[in-house]
Amino acid sequence: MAKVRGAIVVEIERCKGCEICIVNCPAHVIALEHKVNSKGYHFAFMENPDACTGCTNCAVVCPDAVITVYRKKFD
Amino acid sequence: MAKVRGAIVVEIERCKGCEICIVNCPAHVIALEHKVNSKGYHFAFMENPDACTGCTNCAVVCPDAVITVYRKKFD
Amino acid sequence: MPELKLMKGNEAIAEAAIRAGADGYFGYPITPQSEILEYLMVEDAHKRTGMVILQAESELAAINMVYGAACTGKKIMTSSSSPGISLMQEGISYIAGAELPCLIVNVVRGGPGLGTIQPSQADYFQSVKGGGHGDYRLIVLAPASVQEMSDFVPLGFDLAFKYRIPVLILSDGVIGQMMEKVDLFDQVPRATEFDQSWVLSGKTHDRPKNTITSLDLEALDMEKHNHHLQAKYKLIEQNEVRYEEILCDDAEFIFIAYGASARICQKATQLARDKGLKVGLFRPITLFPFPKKEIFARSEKLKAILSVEMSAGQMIEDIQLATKFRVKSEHFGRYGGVIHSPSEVLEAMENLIKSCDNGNK
Amino acid sequence: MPELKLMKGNEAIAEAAIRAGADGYFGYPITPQSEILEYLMVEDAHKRTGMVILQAESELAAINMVYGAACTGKKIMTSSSSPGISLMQEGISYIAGAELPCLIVNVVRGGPGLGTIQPSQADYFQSVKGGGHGDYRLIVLAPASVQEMSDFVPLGFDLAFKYRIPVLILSDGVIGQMMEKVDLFDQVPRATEFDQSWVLSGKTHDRPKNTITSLDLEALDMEKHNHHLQAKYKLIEQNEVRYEEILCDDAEFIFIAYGASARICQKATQLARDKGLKVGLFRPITLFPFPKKEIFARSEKLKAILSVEMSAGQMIEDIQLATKFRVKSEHFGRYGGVIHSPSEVLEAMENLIKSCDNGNK
Amino acid sequence: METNNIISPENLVYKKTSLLTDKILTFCPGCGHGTTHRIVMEVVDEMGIQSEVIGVAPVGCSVLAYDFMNIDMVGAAHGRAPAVATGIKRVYPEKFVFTYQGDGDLAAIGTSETIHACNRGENITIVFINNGIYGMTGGQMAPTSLEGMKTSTSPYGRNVETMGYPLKITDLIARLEGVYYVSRQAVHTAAAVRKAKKAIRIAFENQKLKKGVSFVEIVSNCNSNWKQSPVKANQWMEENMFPYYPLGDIKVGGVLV
Amino acid sequence: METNNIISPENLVYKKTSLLTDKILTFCPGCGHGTTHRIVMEVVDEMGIQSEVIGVAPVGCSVLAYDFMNIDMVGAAHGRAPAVATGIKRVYPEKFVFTYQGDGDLAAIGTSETIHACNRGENITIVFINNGIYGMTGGQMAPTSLEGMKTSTSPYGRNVETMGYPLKITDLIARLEGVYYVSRQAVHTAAAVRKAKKAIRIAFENQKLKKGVSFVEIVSNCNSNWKQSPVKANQWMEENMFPYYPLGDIKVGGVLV
Amino acid sequence: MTEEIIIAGFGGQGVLSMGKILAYSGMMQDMEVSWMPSYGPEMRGGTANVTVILSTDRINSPILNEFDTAIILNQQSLDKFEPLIKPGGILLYDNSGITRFPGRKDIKIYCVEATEEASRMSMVKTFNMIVLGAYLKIQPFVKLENVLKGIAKSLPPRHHHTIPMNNDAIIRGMEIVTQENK
Amino acid sequence: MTEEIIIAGFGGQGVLSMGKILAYSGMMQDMEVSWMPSYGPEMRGGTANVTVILSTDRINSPILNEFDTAIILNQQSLDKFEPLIKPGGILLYDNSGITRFPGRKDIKIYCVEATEEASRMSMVKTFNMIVLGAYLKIQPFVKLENVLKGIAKSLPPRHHHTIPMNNDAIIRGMEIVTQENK
Ligand SMILES: Cc1ncc(C[n+]2csc(CCOP(=O)(O)OP(=O)(O)O)c2C)c(N)n1
Ligand SMILES: Cc1ncc(C[n+]2csc(CCOP(=O)(O)OP(=O)(O)O)c2C)c(N)n1
Ligand code: SF4
Ligand code: SF4
Ligand code: SF4
Ligand code: SF4
Ligand code: SF4
Ligand code: SF4
Ligand SMILES: [Mg+2]
Ligand SMILES: [Mg+2]
Repeated sequence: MAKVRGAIVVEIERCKGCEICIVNCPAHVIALEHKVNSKGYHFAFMENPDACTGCTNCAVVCPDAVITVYRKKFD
Repeated sequence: MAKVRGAIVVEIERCKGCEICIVNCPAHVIALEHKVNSKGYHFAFMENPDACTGCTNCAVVCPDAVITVYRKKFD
Repeated sequence: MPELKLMKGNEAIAEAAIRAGADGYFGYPITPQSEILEYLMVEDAHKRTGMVILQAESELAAINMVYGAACTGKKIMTSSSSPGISLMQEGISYIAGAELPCLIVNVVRGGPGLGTIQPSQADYFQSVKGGGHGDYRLIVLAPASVQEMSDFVPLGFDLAFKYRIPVLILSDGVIGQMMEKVDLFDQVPRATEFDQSWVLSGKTHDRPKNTITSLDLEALDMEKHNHHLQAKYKLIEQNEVRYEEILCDDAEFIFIAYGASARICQKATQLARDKGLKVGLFRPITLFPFPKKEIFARSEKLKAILSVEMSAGQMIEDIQLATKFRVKSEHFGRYGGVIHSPSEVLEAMENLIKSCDNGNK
Repeated sequence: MPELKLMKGNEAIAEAAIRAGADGYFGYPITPQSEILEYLMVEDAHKRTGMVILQAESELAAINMVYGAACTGKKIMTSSSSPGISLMQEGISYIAGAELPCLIVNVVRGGPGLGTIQPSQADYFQSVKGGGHGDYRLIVLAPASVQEMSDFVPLGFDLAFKYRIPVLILSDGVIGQMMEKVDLFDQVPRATEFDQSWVLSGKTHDRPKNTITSLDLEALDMEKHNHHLQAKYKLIEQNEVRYEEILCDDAEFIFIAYGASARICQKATQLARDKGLKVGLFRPITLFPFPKKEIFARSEKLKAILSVEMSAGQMIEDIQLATKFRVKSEHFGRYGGVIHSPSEVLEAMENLIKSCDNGNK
Repeated sequence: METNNIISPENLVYKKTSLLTDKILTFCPGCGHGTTHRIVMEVVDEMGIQSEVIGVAPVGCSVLAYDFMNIDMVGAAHGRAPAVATGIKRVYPEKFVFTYQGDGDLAAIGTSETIHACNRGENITIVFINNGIYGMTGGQMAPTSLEGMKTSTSPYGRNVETMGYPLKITDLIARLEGVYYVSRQAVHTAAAVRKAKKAIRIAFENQKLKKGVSFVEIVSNCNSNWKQSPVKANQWMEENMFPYYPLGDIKVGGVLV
Repeated sequence: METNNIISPENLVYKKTSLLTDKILTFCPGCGHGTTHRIVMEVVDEMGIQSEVIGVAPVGCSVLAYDFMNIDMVGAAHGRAPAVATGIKRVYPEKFVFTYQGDGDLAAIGTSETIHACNRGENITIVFINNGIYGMTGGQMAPTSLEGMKTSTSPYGRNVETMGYPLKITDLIARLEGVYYVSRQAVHTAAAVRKAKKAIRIAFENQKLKKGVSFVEIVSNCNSNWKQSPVKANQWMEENMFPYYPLGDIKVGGVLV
Repeated sequence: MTEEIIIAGFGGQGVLSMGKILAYSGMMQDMEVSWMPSYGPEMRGGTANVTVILSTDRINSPILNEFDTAIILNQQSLDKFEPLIKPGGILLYDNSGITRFPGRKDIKIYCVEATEEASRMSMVKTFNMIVLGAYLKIQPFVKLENVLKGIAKSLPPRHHHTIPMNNDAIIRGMEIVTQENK
Repeated sequence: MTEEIIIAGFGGQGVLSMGKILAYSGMMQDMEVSWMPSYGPEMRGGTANVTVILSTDRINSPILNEFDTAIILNQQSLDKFEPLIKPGGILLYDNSGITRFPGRKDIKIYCVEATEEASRMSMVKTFNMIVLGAYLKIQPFVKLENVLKGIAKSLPPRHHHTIPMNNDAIIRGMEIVTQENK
């Protein structure tokens, strides 16, 4: 069976740390960084990258259009 | 059986000759005068006074509050 | 081939709008100018030229429809009378701030409040000083004949587009309701293609998006925008002053009057001349820009000025600012819907002349 | 027992309204004055005094609620900022025409249009010349401190009822948003019984019905009403002029400024005096009636006047009408939401002084 | 003659209420405004509340209502009567407050004030004269003008594609929670007048009970601008207006019927 | 690492549409305005109509929409967007015109313009963000604020007796004949966003078909003024807003569902 | 030549359209013309008047306070406008409903029993044309043919069939007008 | 005595309330005070500043263009306000996020590592009180007891339990402030 793996890229400087992506990720991939960006926001990152399926939920729901999603099939 | 007879008084100077009372009189009592009042309106009068039952329809429907109605029972 | 017609001022405005190739009219009925909308509907302007006519649900809606339609760079107009124009003040301030061209017609009636539907000129301050908030100006044209009701429509559009500014035709119940002969200009085709760079027409690949707004959250940017507006108003004051003089050359006393009052003063001038009085008439055609310099230049040669308006005295302030009080100036006018007669106006002038003869100038 | 509080100007107005025994407030949120409505709600003014507070659906609704409530002879007010006040122009003209007392607060922001939310004084013309249609005036009070934001509420109501006229408190974003100490006056009981003969309270057998309207279909009657209004405005011009002078006695140059600009000019005056310049400050407190005579009386002794407003120059016209150009007068001001600093203002004055020293007065 | 015999104070069965002044109404012959003015005043008279009523006149043909109604009254700006009534009622909650408005006034320029006063459930009565036209200004199209109706601003008939649909504002209002009673009536026949008066009575009684908005629409003629005789106009109204604006109660006791 | 392996152009499945500019949105963290801006632009992008779209921004937190949406746009006065859109659409009937409005803008000050543009059946799209509050001005009560809701002008909770009822403006609008499509959606979950986007797509497609008004309400949070974290705010919204403003289609193809 | 006319009567008597026809007729003869109505809300029963000026020169004020000719159709208007006729001017009035008759000695006074004549001819609608005919008889500034052209101009095409009727009424008016003070 | 202060930083850093507390404190000591904020739409992430004046005399302009003291909490504000400090005046700044440091020689420059200290104390919310403490150390115009009264005045009663915490933060700020150019 083909396995699907995903990955996201967060545009750190635009992220406002709202956590909406976090609660919307079915695979619990995302968390907020302890560091802050130049605007003072903790920003999202893949805490658990291996779980990402590239479902795009996080990106679709992100209010600041911060997330780019990639997906690849591995046979 | 007691007979009910009515009569109306039209305030001539206020009447605008709209004929609304005429079409609302069930007894066909009212008509417009050939003469006009000082405003130039033909005004309503009892053309057929004996038919009046004093039902007040004409007064109730008169847009200019022109008609006073009297009614009397005759035994 | 000139077409001569007998028309009401209101009808002339409407017909001129069609002929000037106006693209849209949005308005709400109010006496004494409802004929403008009615004429456009009866004439089926849309069929004649494609001009869009819409009866709005209110003046507030109408002026904001104008704001929207004017964003596309098309020729858009509205009309109303005093209370309706008051309701448009926010919108007018927006249009001025966003620098949109459009034509607004006010056929003034007596105020304040619901007032009366009879003619008046008491919306002068509102028109020339800005009845809405902020530092802005409109170009204000004051027609004094049905002919000018027609002519000032294309003129108004020209000025509106030249300066990207709302132009107000400040008329009154006399000029709006009276019929005179009008020499109608030929139909100008609607310019349905617009290449102005600033208009909203859909962002194409070859240009950046266009934005129309009167907002700037940054005060310094807003100030810059205001400087730009003020510079534009200066330019307009330099270039666009219009006025008419009647028998002013040798006059020692002049009426200054616009619109219907100017017509009445013209008769009074004639009556005065018949009596041998050296009276003339100066008629501002643009109220903003006000012919300040022109009046100032004449003031030294005059013994007195009588400002005649159907108001409690509004233009008189601009006259005094123009003359710098170098010559006596007074106001005469009936108001609240009453129209002064030629003989009343003449009498007021004769009294002024007497007071000058008796005392110092 | 005076109660000293640190408050925003907006809060002071609201608290003063409660204490002045106001009966009703109707308003719609807009920066920079939303604190007025918010304060009244948080304070639960209704519980404290029975004062009615209602957030209207718009400024248009608010001013017409004021119109209705004011018909009952009670103390009614509203507040807004520039665009909202523009929307009220029709209603204000009605209230003025119907001669109803009420209090309107404008905490001015930068315009035109949506502009900016920063402080401005560019609604001067609208306030004093009548932004609405017709010949009418408001009494216009210009507070220059949080204390005056409080004090002018009862004063405004007094004047409004004395003359049956709408009173406008013309403030700005500086005075509305800044905090200062306020000495709060004691609670005045609401006068829930009204015996004014003109109010709507229900027609009883012992008096004819009362009618409140601004309409008269007969132009001659409307003119009579207008004469009555003009006579009232004259009376107000005679009796109600208010102003403050600072270091004017020996001054050769004065600032004329109101509201926030007056505060800034006060600092500039002090800086000028520190430099040995004979500068003073004349602060009109009533903008209508404008202290014309007072300024005229001083103008002969002065070398020049600098009018300072956060606008492109509006009050300067009233100053020139007052001085009759007997003394040089100029305008300085930042605008569109920018606040001039004391040193900018001082510099403008120094330039003016220089230009006078170089040339003729 | 018997007639003279009958015309005598003790036989009086109907006369004009004293709550109408003696001024001659300025309406055109046969206009329903006059009838409606009268029945509103009859209700006030019969309830004995003259001294507690404050009325709000609109801008429209009924702009002079205060000249005819013998009560304390104010003339509102065009469309703003519900806001004006709100202002009065809020500071004078014990008084009876009503507005009297035309369809241009209430359903065009005053839409927002109408909807919001109704939504707030202001404890007032609204009498709404729907004659499908702007009477006072000479017969322009109103929001309520019927499809195809000829008016001075729809001289070739109202084209719903470009001019919008006849607006059933009353039905919208009935759906607002603040509204307790809504009824649509007419005054062109004696029976209709009696019903309409009952509706107006209910509307005022509700106010005493602090029920919120009571709203009575009167479908009426504007014979002058419809360019018909009064009697013909009423017929036209029955045939054309009533099918689109059917008479009857729409909301009673806070419940849609 | 596999991740770097995946992040490569050929594997791209989602990225910000180029119809959003690169300016950082000025909304608070977690605000639904941003999401809605994006999906509107995605629809325009996917339909390939950028060069035919003219947008109307309101006064409210979305006042700067024109800074973020990479299309021709105008900022309307508070509440007047439907009139502005009418003006544009009437003179440019072939363009796609939409308004984007908050609840204060659309349902308070702009009620009249909203109702009448809808009643006229203007062939436009209205996107309506209902966050139950005036976001931009600091959290005052809106017509849509829930009963008991605390705002800066209802600090002790909205009292429907004095402040009126939460206004379901969308349901009123759905009853107007000029209105063809009405849907209420949300953007707080990925599933909701996908649905909302579909609704917006339909709303724009209808315009191509000249169907009249298409109206999409987005029930959204204003976490800042609700004084909750974004995630909490969305929960509160589900629990409190949705029961009163239930999601789903309200009118489809001109027929109420 | 300048003729300054006031026409005044009840609303609905055709005052404004009589003025309009006069103005049109003048225009047909290349005169300068102006027509200035009193206007009011559409309520019946009020008075209406219109000022018409016909002139070979440019017209200045459309608003006048004295007139060469007054055409008067009811009592109120008679009371108001009789004093405003220039000495030597003309007053033409319909005597129906008039109780206080004109009395000035320094003007020429004409009467036309147009109301009666119209009902005699059973052509109530042409009442104003009878009056117009009377005026044309007294002051023949405009030619009848131009008046008929003026009528055609001021009537919508669907009413053009009434032109002959109007023509008759005008002629009748010319016939029945009488001068009262010679 | 007159002290003219600007406090500037990001929105949300407590700039306005710090100013408010200072103003209240001054009032407690019978000083004249004024507090003038920059105000903006409720959008996060912008800058905020407030001008506070404490004086024994009547205050004229609440708007100033130079200051005795500037309390600066981010880079943008530092860039903007450093030049506006009067010669001999005071600059107090928090160094977190600062990359271009102050360089004037004619003023006294103090630094307080408040951001760091606040997160060290795990009391992010009292960040601004640490800064305030630093200021009070340098310019002891108002007494600590009055500041605490000021805090009580400016906090709603339900937050009064935080007063001790604020007190601690102020004291900490007094301890950690250092002068950079002596
Ligand atoms: C702000 C404003 N706009 C327009 C008008 C003009 N106006 C007066 S009444 C009216 C319409 C009246 O129609 P309606 O409300 O239906 O009343 P009706 O006369 O038919 O009874 C209009 C448009 C006005 N007085 N004020
Ligand atoms: C005429 C006018 N009145 C008031 C305002 C102030 N104002 C700006 S936005 C707004 C309300 C915004 O609320 P909403 O429409 O719900 O948008 P949100 O910010 O919640 O998205 C108000 C009252 C204004 N700009 N103009
Ligand atoms: S939803 Fe977007 S802005 Fe919010 S935390 Fe996630 S990536 Fe950042
Ligand atoms: S793409 Fe799906 S699985 Fe991957 S982080 Fe986003 S929501 Fe989670
Ligand atoms: S209804 Fe009244 S006004 Fe009409 S004709 Fe009869 S009495 Fe006269
Ligand atoms: S009272 Fe009845 S019967 Fe008598 S006239 Fe009137 S309607 Fe006819
Ligand atoms: S115009 Fe119409 S509504 Fe007005 S009074 Fe005449 S008939 Fe009635
Ligand atoms: S204030 Fe509310 S609506 Fe506005 S951006 Fe912030 S969260 Fe969004
Ligand atoms: Mg109507
Ligand atoms: Mg909102």
